[in-house]
Amino acid sequence: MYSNIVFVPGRMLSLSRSVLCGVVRAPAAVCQGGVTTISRFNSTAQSTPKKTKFGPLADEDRIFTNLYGRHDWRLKGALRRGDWYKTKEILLKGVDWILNEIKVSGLRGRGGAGFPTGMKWSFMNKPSDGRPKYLVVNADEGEPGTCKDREIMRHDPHKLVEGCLVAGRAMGARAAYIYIRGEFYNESSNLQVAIHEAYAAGLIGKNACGSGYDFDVFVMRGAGAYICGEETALIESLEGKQGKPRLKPPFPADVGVFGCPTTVANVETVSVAPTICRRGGTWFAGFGRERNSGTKLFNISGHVNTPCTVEEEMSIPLKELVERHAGGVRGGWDNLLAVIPGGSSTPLIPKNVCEEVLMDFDGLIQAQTGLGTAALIVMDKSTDVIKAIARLLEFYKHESCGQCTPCREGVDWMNKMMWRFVRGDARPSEIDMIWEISKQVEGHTICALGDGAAWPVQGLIRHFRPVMESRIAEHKQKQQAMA
Amino acid sequence: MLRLPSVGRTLAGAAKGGLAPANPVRAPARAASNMVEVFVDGKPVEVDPGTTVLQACEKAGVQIPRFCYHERLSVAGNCRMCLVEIEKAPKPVAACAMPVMKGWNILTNSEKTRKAREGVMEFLLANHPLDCPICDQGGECDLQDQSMQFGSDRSRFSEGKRAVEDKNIGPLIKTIMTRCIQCTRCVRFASEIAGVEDLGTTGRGNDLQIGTYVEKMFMSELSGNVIDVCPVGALTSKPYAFTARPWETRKTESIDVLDALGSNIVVSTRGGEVMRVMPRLHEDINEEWISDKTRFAYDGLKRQRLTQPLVKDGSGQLTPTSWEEALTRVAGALQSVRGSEVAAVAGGMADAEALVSLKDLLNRLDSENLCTEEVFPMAGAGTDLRSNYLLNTRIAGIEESDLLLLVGTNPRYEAPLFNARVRKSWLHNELRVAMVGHQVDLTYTYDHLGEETSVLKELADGTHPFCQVLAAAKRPVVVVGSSALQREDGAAILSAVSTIAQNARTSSGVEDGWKVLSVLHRVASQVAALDLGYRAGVDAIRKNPPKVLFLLGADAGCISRADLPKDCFVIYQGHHGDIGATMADVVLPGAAYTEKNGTYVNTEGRSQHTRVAVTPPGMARDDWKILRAVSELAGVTLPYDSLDEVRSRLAEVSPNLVRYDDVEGANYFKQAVELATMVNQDLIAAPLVPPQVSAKDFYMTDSISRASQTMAKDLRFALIVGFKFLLYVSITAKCVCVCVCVCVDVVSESCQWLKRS
Amino acid sequence: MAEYANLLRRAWGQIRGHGGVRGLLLQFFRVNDLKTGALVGVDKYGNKYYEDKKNCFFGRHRWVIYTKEMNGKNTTWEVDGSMVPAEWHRWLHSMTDDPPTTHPPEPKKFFAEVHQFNVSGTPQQYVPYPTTRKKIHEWVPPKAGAQ
Amino acid sequence: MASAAATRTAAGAAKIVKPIFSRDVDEAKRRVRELYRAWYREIPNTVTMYHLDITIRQGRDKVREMFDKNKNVTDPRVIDMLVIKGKIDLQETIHVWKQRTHLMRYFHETEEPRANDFLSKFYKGHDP
Repeated sequence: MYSNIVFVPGRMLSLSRSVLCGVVRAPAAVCQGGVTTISRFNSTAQSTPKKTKFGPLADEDRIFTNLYGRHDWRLKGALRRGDWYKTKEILLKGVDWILNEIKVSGLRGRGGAGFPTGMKWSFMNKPSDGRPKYLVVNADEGEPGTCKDREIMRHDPHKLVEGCLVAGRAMGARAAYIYIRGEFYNESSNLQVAIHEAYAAGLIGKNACGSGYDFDVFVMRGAGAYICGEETALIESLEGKQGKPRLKPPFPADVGVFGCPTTVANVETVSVAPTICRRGGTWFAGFGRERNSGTKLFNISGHVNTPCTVEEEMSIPLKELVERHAGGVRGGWDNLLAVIPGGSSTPLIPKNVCEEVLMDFDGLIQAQTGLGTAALIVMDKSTDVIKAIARLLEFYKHESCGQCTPCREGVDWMNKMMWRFVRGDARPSEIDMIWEISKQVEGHTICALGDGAAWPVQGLIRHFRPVMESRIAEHKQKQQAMA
Repeated sequence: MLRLPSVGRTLAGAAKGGLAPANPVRAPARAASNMVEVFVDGKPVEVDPGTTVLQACEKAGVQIPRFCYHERLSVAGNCRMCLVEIEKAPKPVAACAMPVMKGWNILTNSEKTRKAREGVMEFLLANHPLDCPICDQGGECDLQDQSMQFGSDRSRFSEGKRAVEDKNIGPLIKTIMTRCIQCTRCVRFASEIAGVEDLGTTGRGNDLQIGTYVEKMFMSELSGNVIDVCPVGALTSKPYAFTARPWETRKTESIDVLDALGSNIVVSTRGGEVMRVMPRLHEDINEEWISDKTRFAYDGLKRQRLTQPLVKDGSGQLTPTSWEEALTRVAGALQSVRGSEVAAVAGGMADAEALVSLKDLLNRLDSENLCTEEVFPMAGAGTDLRSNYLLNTRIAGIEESDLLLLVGTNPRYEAPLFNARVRKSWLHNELRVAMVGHQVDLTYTYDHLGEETSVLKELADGTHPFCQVLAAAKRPVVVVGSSALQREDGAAILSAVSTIAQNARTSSGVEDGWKVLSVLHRVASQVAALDLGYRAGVDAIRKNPPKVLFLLGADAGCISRADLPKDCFVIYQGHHGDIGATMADVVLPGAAYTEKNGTYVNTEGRSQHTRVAVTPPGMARDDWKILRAVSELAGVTLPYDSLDEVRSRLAEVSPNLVRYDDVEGANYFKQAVELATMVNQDLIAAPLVPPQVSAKDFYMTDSISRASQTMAKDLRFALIVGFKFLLYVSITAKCVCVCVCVCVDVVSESCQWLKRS
Repeated sequence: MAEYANLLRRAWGQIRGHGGVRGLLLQFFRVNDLKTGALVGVDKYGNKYYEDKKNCFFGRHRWVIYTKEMNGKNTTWEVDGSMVPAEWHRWLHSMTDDPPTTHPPEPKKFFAEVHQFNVSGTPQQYVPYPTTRKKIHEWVPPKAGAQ
Repeated sequence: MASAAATRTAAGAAKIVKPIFSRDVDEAKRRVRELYRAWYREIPNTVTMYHLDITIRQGRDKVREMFDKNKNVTDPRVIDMLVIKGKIDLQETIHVWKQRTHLMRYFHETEEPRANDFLSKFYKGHDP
């Protein structure tokens, strides 16, 4: 998922959001900072008693019960697992009730930016001006290291379809478009089958679930561009244009797909909504730390003994997560070098930080990284960490859309420099220079891809500067010996 | 900047309000005007809601650097040069796209803003070649200027630079794509203003390129404007390449005469030579665009010129001679004739000064045989009522209308900027366009009502289904092309069209000031000639052949030697050796539009004047001066010696001619319609086909563009590329077919494989 | 008295040297000068070259009496310095003391076969012309018969 | 002359002007004659000094012509002024501060007069 790159939720996005809500609601609220706005919305979750121990998640609290595909993914199996159970009642309880449950649950967007979902959905509840509203589900999961949405769509597609209905009801959407990554062939096929089943069973379509509400779900396959995971680029791509991010404002909530109000939401966010509604927002809020509540799918890949995707409670310590579910780091915990905690676009953290850090939005921000999509990439001491980051930059260079200057030119420049750092063919002062360049890219671009490309470099320099310097010194010696 | 906006506001209020409590006084005023107050570097500025940061700064007098932003194009926001810091915002915002919010303090010169600009500048320059010394944009390059002002003083980019293959998009525009900074102004211009989706971006990331997808010509009659729009030297003028630098040229503000719109231009000259022609801003005519003919036909001013008087010798050969001899010959010929024995024909590029001198000269010889080459029906009100032959709605008026009916015209090639205006209105104001006449490719969709004249009749009778639409329109406009009126049944067509217009007018109930009927002319001199009392069309001369014929730049070939008696003495006065000069007995070299102070009246009746950019070549002289000299030798001296005196004579004949840049409206529509009903002429069944149907008809229409090699090249290219493009398409189609076949095979294979597994 | 005798002697010498009074007057009106000296040589056009080292100072000790007809042009009265061919020019201008009669010049291919006059001031003269392209190309009227 | 002087004194009752050298016309005339003589004597010298291709007679005629040009001047102040200018000119000529062309310019006007009527301006050029 692309939009996970936007990882400083309280600052970057919420500025514009607060501006937006200022327009919508009272102009007086404009001056409030983004952080204040968020705490205001999450204050409902404060009543829960303070927890100190997080995880492991009990089996009965799991939302995605067919994550590993051991059961039937079709409608029959889904019904057996409790999907589509009393969906009609949920729908009939009305928009406000659903929104309130979501707000109470403290669910934050699972795509990476971590924007409070209840608030985002409530933006859509403006009086209609005649245009239909749309829900767009971002299933263009392209972030390296991330493989959570595909598990949902492959093994539990009905969760997503039902989620679309509930979320669509909450925002009064006419239809949902699921933009699925082109490479996900089986996933889109399963999803399409599930949608057909749901239509056939009368769960969606005209008079969905007998609630008197019309709702359609469409699947649209992308053509394989990472940038199409950015919400506005996704909308452009959905409209059949080149997948290049739009300028914001206007935000999709005003002018989105086909010029209509649109909300773009991640697959996981949408999929958990029905369960939250069924089991109650307070149940969901009972997991994890305050303001980081809920359960989350974690992907653990890299140098671990058993790489896996697992649903866990938020705020579980990183070490416990790796040890318990991934069978520990290859060669033991002491062999750990660094972890990229939230998909490729978050800065890496070295071992000493990994010891303590909690896997949630705020904990990782404190560690100068981000939760992102919660896709851990574990690297042991055999890794050439500079080369790893250089490879990531190669990826970003390849995937940059080329629309705006800092990303188009800056990422290419950083990539060229990084490969020189891999060889050590550089001057030590160039480490400061690439840091500066990454700062020139960060925050100056239309979308967040520039930020996502800048952060891994910054993380590398922050934690592994001595490695880079010694590589340069080595190379210099070698050159001198040759000469 | 420690002063907070709120403090600033109270301070400002206190300063303004004096003793009275400041806020209560000011608040209602602001609420009433519905303005938003923002601060630019602490300075308060009131702007309309929805104004962008950049516009607000401009209002406060602060210029924000920009590359991709252009006032007349949509906002792209991709160059990021206009990033500014907003106080208390975490990230700098793109000023061109961000609407202001109340109370924002925009910091245009803060540390953060400057850092952001410098960073973007460094990135732009990283892959920009260092060929400013050989770049044609040098000296007028936005990148050059802004890097001097906002960039760093040194480079730290030590990697290899990107290079991009140049594209061949025709003989007018030279592309050096390595210099491109991907601002997409040209792409937006092509798709929004020019209305051709030829340009676009391919590739992504650092390999993003601007191009035409497949190699083809950028086929637009406004294509030259991308040269002005391009902020760097990626798109430059091919004919102008490597000829001059902007700082060594002298710029003269002038008027274009190659079509009837009178686009405002700047003529760049160096050493008595026109180096290039560029547009000049005029909101009511050409905005800031000009057509390709205006821009590139200037090389026609340097070829085929008449530089010395020519006189036919005993063998019938035109030989160079002195002014004295030539003028004596002409004067002798004029002295021997009286009344209808002498006639004159004025061409399409004659200025009003020459026209009035010629008329005065012939009037003194008791002759009223003065004609223009362009035909206009004289039956009915004819040219007696000015409203009959003007584009009464005006060019800018199209933006206010909601329905446009085109009759027998192809505005795309007859008046490209009028067409651009129609497209603008069609795009933004939901103008509906309908057309009677040959179906041509315009840059917007229109309802084609048919090309038969019977459609006009039905429309006038109210029996055509489109009449309901016409009746429902609030501000209808009917534009008839001057070429439609040149037919033999021109009067009938004009009568039908004015009836349609009058009906539409009454049904719409629009206010009195709104003009419905409009005529779109094709040549620059026509309106001035008709204002001065010239007769439209040369029929009178054909019927009553004169002994002496004076051609004032008449090159359209309306009259030929075959129409005249053998001993007819033909005098040609003009600037190009073309059709007129070849049939003349005496050729008097005149000045072209860049070489004289001439008054021209455009199709909407707006009088404008050209200025001298270069002196006439060789022995050529101002046209009115030649006529004045002839008159003296012929013994009927005209009473003016200087330009001012000629212009005061112009004012005597028709005062609107010297009220420059002012449109003298005409308003006798009702009377015109009444007179038109008396026309008893029948419509001919032949379809209405404008003479310029496709692009190949656009480039060579008058003596200047016929002499231009650039225009000839363009024409040839248009024909060749059309063919090449077809070839291309067929090859591509073949490739696609093959690919599809292969893919289908692969897919079916894999499906079978899947089934088996 | 001796002075007058000397004068007379010189006068007689001049008259004799120029072939009588008529020749003397002709010489005087043609070249405004009267000098007698040793005839060094005659070139193929008939120009006669004289030398007098005894009575004339250096610089005026060599002179030419031009021929009366050269290259088809009557040069009786219209004489010109450029009538002297190259080989005699050297001797006449004291670049060398060896006249071409005793030391004929080595044949060079760039020597003109027939010596040409200076054409300055005549229609054949060299006129510098610009090599830049013309700014204005004038119209050339079509030939009368072509139509 | 006397009557002219008288009218001038009558008119000059209100306005008395300071003379340059001469108090009346006769005195001025005397100065003119002196100057003319000086020029007359100088001409042969001038012709030789400057190798002028004119005869002495022609030179003297020119001097006379130049003097005659101003013969209708009656104001002694103006006459004095012209005499001063003539003296300056003479001195420049005597000391060979001039060159041949400066003297020969008296005999031939090098600039053609500017055209005045429309037709000759027209023949002349573009912007008369």
